[in-house]
Amino acid sequence: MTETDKKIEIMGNEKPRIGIYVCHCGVNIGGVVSVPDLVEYAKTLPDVTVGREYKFFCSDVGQKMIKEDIEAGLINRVVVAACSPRMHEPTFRIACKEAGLNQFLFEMANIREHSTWVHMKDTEGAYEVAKDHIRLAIAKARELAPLAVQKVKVEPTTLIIGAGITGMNSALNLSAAGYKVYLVERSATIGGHMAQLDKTFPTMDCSSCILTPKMSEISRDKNIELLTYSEVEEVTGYVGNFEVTIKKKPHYVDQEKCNGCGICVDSCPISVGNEFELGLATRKAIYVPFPQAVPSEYTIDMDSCVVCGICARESVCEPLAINYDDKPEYITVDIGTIIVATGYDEYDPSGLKQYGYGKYDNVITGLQMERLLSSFGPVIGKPVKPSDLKDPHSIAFLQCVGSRNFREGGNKYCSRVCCMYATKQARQYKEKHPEADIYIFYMDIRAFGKGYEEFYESAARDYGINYVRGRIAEVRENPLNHNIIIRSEDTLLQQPIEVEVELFVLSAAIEPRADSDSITTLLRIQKSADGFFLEAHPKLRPVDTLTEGIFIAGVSQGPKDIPDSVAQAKAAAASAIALMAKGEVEIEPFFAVIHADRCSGCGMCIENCAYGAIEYVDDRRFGTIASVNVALCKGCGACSGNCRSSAIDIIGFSSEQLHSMITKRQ
Amino acid sequence: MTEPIVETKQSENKEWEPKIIAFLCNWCSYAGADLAGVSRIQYPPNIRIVRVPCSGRINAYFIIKSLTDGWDGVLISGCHPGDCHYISGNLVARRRFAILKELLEFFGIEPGRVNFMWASAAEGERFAVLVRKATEIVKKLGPNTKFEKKW
Amino acid sequence: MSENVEKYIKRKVYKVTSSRITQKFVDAGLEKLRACINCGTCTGSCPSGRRTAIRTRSVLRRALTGDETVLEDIDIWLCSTCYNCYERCPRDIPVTDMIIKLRNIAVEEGNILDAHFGLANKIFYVTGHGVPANGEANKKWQDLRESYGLPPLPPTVHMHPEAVKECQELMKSVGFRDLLDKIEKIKEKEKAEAEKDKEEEK
Amino acid sequence: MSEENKWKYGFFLGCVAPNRYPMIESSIRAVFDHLGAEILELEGASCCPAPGVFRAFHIPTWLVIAARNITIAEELGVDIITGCNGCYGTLRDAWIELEHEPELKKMVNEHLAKIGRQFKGSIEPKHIVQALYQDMGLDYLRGFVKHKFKDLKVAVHYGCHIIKPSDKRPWGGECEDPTFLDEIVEITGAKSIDYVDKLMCCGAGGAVRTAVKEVSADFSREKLKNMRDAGADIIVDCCPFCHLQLDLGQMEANSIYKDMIGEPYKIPVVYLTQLLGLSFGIDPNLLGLIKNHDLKGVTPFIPIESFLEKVKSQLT
Repeated sequence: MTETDKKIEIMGNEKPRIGIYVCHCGVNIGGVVSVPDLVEYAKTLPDVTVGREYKFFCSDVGQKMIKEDIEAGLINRVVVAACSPRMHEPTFRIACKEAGLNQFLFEMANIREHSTWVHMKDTEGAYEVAKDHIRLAIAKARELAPLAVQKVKVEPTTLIIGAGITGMNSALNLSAAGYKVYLVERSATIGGHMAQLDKTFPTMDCSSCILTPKMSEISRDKNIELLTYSEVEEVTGYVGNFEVTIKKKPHYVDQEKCNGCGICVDSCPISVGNEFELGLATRKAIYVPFPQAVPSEYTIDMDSCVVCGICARESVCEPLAINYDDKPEYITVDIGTIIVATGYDEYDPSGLKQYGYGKYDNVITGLQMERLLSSFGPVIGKPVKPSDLKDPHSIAFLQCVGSRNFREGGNKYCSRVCCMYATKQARQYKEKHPEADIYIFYMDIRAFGKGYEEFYESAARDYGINYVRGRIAEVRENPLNHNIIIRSEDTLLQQPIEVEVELFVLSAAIEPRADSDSITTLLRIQKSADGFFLEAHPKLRPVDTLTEGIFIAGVSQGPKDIPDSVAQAKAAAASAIALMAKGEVEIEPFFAVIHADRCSGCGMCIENCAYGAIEYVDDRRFGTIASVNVALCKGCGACSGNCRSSAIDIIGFSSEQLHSMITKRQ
Repeated sequence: MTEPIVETKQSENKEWEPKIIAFLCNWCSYAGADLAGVSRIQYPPNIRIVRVPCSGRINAYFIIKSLTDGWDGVLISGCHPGDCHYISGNLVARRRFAILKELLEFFGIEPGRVNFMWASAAEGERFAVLVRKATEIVKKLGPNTKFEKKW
Repeated sequence: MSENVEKYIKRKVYKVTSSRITQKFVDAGLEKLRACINCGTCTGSCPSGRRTAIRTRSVLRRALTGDETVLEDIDIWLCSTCYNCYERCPRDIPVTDMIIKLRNIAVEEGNILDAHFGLANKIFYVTGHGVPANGEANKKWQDLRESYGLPPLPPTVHMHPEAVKECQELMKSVGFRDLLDKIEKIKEKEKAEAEKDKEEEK
Repeated sequence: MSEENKWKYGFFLGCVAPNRYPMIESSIRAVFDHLGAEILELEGASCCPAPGVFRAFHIPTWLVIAARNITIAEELGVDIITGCNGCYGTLRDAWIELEHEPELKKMVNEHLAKIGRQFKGSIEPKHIVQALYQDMGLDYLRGFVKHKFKDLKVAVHYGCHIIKPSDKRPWGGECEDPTFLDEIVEITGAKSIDYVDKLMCCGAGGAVRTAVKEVSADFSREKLKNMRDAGADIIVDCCPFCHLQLDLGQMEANSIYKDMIGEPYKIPVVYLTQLLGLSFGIDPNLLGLIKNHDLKGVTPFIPIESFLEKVKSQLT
């Protein structure tokens, strides 16, 4: 028996002496219910030997009060009635541990989130709830048992899903710290949306100039295993020890043989809409997404390919690299940490029929405008009206299309980048066409970033861009010239106005990926109400998820601009490194245990276990019974819930503990 | 050791308020209840929350025991189907409660005293709505006296 | 006072007078109005505002800030209830319903046009139709009906005097009769005052 | 008829159709009869009451009287059809509000109890267009088309309350670009032309016409201009009040806005079932298309003879 085990055994046999600490949490709790009364009440409960109140128990001083009681031998169980355990359980566990008490002899009563905050106007009700939550926590505390922490190794390898500017930055940081990275990207190139942008606000540096060097850096990096045209198929395991299966989709082109001559593209008879150009140009069924793509690999899009066989001819493909029978390939890798950086989709404004997108030629989205402005875009950086391919003499931008819209089909949130990108696009066009009339219809201009307000001010002052405060009501097309006639209110004039422009740009919202559910299901992470991935804490754990070892970064967590995305990318990399640098991580020893004497060997638990953690063993005394493989068990309790003979228990949420909470009521 | 009898009956001139025990899974519904708190969404003070790892942890015994021990209602809430942190614990729970429902009715427990629901970590508002609904139902059913000892 | 003082000094400072209307909105369950971000989608969508002085957003803004003069404003009667604003409001505010509610509040205070009052009091209350065809004055419409093979009067309240009674019973029960009587008194008083002013002027 | 009793409706007449434009009433009766739908009378029904007028005066009165009208159909156990957008707006909005708000329903039934009625919500108020398009369907209607119009350019006028508020209408939330009325019109061979601000209001509703006729006339003036610019032969609508505004209002616009208009407007205004009926081969007399010229000062004010002349050759 080790020293720790001995200690644990002693602690477990002691009669409970419970200390109850009721936190005021400033006025969050104390302002709604009487904390002294709660303490007095708690002290009447059996085995409670100490009861105290304090403004903030999470503070150093507060923790010290608890530690002193432990060290003085007054208590051997700690119950803190305060906020959610999801907030401060780790804090107090560490405090217990530092004072020499087993950290699992601690319990929390959530009287803030679950009482004073949700019953603010019903102080009596809040008090009753708080009382009961304290009583329940004390009941559970009485049944707590000391446990030995489990330590597991952490594989020094990170999986990054998505290779846009966020995923790329995380990858480079991790690699620089010496960790192996699997960078998985589902499209045929890395770079993400940033590769589609022309210039970036507010510095006006060319997007490609700052992005493409990073892209080639990624492709050269020995620590980064770049898997483009690949998707994560399956993730099992837990923090430090994930097992990840990645599907490499077939290119139908043997990359080993291909010499990148491009003759196949010229010879391909099939033209389809080019996704990278957002339908403003076409591509062939065999293609490279765009000239600077990394890796520069040819791919056949089998949804459009008619397998005519032309590209496979030796006269076209001299090295005979075309392989129509190419099959997907699956690889399985051991992963310690995961970073999700899957980015966003642009909102499709065709549902807002009053704006004519999809109906009138000269109505486009912000991202399409970006391609028109791009020097390597379909019109080489000289935006034209789609109706006649001539320079527009007037352009109107409409902000908040699909953002700040509380109607069905709209997004309630602000997309955070549109004010600036519209201003940027307007300035770019004005630079080339100083005579053009540019209008930006807005509700509020949100120029919150570094240098943004200055950028906006200059757009109005130096460039003469007309900012009109009003949300456009409707537009119609002038049938003679395909101009767009806009109806709006100038809310500052309090007048309805009509403006005719030649090009109408909808600053479309940023939306969660349409298929982001596949990620939440794959990784068991959550989404917030806006559909973006949910962070563990909005302020203090912005890149963590509720699942340990999995981090989120960039726009997949919520709309943000490039600087913020990169900041999160680096934060997520740092968080992953923090886990991996230690080489091991402590996990809660909350597993299923089987009481061999009660097990009837029915096998129900084996069927219910999603992890295959239970198997039959032959017991010398009890015959064929179930047995738990602790390495695989996650402690969910699905087995225990179905056990007819109550032979399975879950450490940490034991039947005794739950039972004590239920029955302490008359 | 004798437990003190906790006073839960309200004074006579006040409307009777049911007490409902709520088993919330740690990953979705408990977080959803936290979000309701953080968002200051108000709901009636009738539930007492017990955190469990997964709705799959809750077996028939806990539910029946809660009722025989005088809770007026039981509420179990887990992740939405497909969102379970433990892959399928919530589905195991769903199957289990579908069967249990009939058993409870056989026992004479009114349907509605035991509520099974989903609420995700992002659904603070939904959580509050469901609690309001469950409270209303149990309030209508009146105090749970089926298991009171009459001798 | 010099002419220029009259002409140029506009000392009017806008005063938020009361929250009476706002409270009535809230009482009617229309507190969504508080979420208005003044984007102007309603005004821009309004076909009436393109030819009249109604500015939907301003009307609601005035109601929200408690400017009771909005109740006397003819503008609120120039909305044709086309529901464009209702459909497009990004804050999901039922704008048209708000205007209707505002009109209700105005009517309660006696702010109703004579033509509207007459329509309610002399036609709808009496006949049960908003556009009736009964009586000698409407003979040509009865003839027109007959010319298409229809009976001279439709099988509505026009053919059922007891149905007219039912409607009147309901209007009494729901307080419409009292409202009409109240307005009639207000209107009479206003008329008397106007005549008095005229006399005095003479 | 084999289709008899397939559809049974209570016909809510309203005010303007029976009392000013009886040709609308008779054409609806003729067409629905021709299509095999049974029409029951809602005896003793009153004004719906008009949504822009009486609802704007006193919402509870509007709700209670509307509920009374619905109870008449409930007693017969049939869905309501109405040919009027205003009546449709009132009956449908009231029906939905009462269905969704138990407190309102309780209030309304307390009043109705005094005249021995009760609102149950057991039947649905429908527009005749809804009955034609959703209950019967275009394919069914096509089967009745006998004459196809050639070179007939129709400016379709939806009106407002048949599509809005869209959350209380049966068109799947569509209110910016509906097509159902155009589709019905086009089964007759007529061409529904696109014109500027097609969905714009006629200007009559919301008590505006009663308040300031000149404002309503200016709405109509704008609509008529857009229709004429697009080359419309006739206007087809599905609401008697819009019909009145586009017919009588056309005369008013011609006189009030003479200077702006130039050549006076004289676009015939045809109600949907009049057009359908003609195409189905129903006697124009039954459709109220043949005017008795002995009657003076009656509707329609804009002669429709040019329309009849145009299609005459196609009706044989």
